[in-house]
Amino acid sequence: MNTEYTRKVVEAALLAAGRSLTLAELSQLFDAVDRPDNDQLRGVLEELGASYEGRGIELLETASGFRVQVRRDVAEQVARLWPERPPRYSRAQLEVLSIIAYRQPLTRAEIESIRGVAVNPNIVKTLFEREWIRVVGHREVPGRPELLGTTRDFLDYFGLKRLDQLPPLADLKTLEQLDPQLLLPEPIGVAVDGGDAAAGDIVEVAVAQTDTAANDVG
Amino acid sequence: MNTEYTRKVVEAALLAAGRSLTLAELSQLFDAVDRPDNDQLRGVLEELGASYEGRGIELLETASGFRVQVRRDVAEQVARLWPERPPRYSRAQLEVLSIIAYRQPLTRAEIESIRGVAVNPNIVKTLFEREWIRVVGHREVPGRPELLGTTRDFLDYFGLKRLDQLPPLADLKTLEQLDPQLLLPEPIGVAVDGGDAAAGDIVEVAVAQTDTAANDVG
Amino acid sequence: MSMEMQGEGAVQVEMPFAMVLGEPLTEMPRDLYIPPQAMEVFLDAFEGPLDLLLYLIRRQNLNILDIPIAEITRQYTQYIDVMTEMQLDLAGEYLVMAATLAEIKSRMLLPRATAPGEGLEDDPRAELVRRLQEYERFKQAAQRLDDLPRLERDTWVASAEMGERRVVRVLPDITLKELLIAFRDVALRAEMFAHHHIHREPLSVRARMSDILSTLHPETFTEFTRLFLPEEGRMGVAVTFVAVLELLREGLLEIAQVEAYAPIHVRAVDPSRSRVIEGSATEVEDTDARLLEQPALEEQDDEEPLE
Repeated sequence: MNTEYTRKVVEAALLAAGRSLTLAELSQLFDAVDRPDNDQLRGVLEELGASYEGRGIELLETASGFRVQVRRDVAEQVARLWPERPPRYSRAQLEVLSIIAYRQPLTRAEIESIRGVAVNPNIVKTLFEREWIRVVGHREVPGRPELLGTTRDFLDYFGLKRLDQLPPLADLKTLEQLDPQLLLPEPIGVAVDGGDAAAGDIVEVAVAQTDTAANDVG
Repeated sequence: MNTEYTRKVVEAALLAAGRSLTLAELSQLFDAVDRPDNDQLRGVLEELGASYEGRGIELLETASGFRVQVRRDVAEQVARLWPERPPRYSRAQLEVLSIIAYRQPLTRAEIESIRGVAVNPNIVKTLFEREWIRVVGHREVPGRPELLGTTRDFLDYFGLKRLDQLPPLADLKTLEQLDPQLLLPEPIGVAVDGGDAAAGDIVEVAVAQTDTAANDVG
Repeated sequence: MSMEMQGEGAVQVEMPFAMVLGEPLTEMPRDLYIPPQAMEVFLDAFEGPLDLLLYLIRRQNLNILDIPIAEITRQYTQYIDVMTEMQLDLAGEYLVMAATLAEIKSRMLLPRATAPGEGLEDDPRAELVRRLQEYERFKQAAQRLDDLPRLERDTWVASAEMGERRVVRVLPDITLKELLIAFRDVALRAEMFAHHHIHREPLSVRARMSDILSTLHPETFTEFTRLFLPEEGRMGVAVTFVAVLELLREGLLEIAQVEAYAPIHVRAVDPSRSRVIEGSATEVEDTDARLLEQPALEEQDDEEPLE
């Protein structure tokens, strides 16, 4: 048996297989004439493992044989090869979360009454898992439903110090006027201080502008 | 940048991925603060490749990046890991593939004109299925026949980085070029326009030949 | 054409063409007689008329540029005749080539202008020679391509296992704006459809209600005054007081005072007074126990804005 050659074959086989190989499988790779016995194979594997000292990989013996695997101390960095696409929360999730934020403490039934539809248990579960909401008590009615409230993590996530930094509901009504993508044509600068009347004005302005543009063309 | 750490991560990533990784992909694994630039990465890869000297594996740059692969001199033995034999390609398949590789983009009819025989549709189909060739456009003649070209997978499969790494095509000789030689008493082996004997000289010629091939297409 | 090819003589490729009657057919027959069983295999071995012609030329160590067209045509047509006699399914291209060869042969017989420096262009063989050479280049290229080390046969991409891959779960991102828009929409809908109106309560009271509730335990009373943090100032105290009143109104809190001027105590409404399924009761206690750890954090939280 040529040790160096055996080591080359063993290393190549382990890495080509990308899985654990048993001593028997490794030994099958060799012709009878230069087939290493198990002790020799173990010796070669030991040398191979030692040669991985200080590298990104290591040799490991598991129940199903020997395998080469990525070292733990770089595994996390290597895991970035498989970035997961960040999922998105559904409309319903956002609504439930916002209701809890604004109307806490309240029960699921109360959320349902505000939204007018049943709340999917998974939605609440997700928010719990995210540690954005918590059970702050129980309402003393039959069934003792949980009262839900937001957490400090919730505030931290949105960069809020206190809950009352959220704008009051009255200001929310004009939110769409503050979001250029939602409604406004271009002039974000049009000072709108809220109210549906103002919104009506803007639509007219927009129409007028379009007319002007049309006239220019003609 | 800590070179040793970078090398560990790069090695681990290449082996964890089990495919070619580009410099960009490798660089993404690092936080901005200790992200190596491309020169540094290349340096690290070179070191890594050198460290595989005398081992069962080697580092290769192909069309889609860097990969670690089994060395050819142990391939025969490693192949015994898999009971099934590697796919073989017929002469016709290899001929069609070569013509597409060297003469792309070209139509089926042009392949047929070079080979002097109709192309079996199964041959082209197999090449498509392997994702070695693709439709790169259409020739603007009646019927708008498809123009075929090779893919990156093709280069990867044959361990090539770029098309011009394909072995050079032999020279074409015209009757005029060769005629004077014909007048001489014919010493066997003088009229050589390729072949292994001249292999050392071929490299320079190759560029010119590739140019010729390109001109032929146009 | 190449020395290598010439040296090999008639051998087309190194591997056996096929097995004929159990015998590997590694060489082309040297004469025109081909065992009938081998004829089909023989035909299959050629990639068309150009390939067959090349074979005939190579077999005689002829230079491709100086084909004795009469002789080659004779041999070629003999093969074609044999194939036709055997009623093998002969590709039409073979017959076209036979015609081409015949045409070249007849043109060769015609007298040609042989002025020095020209005339070679007019050689009737020129086009055939060009095609033969062109085909031969690719025949050679195919062989070289086949010789390149390739995946699945000569090499495999090395891979190592990741061990237990830590799942890095990416959580969805929300902007505050998205959240606000969601609530705005709900609120608008609720105003339109719901029977009750959404009160404009200061959020600080709502938040304080949650906080107070989570500090209280149904089994133990908490001293009323401990709900207040003097460092919050008058506004903080007022918010807490309104929150306590609101909790009281909603029946979430009970207040007890043993006698006049004695300390006031509050606690969450006692669950034992409600009919509760046992299983869920333990669950509730666990939750409450966990929640008891929260107030400290929340108090710190409240301090921050005052700094």
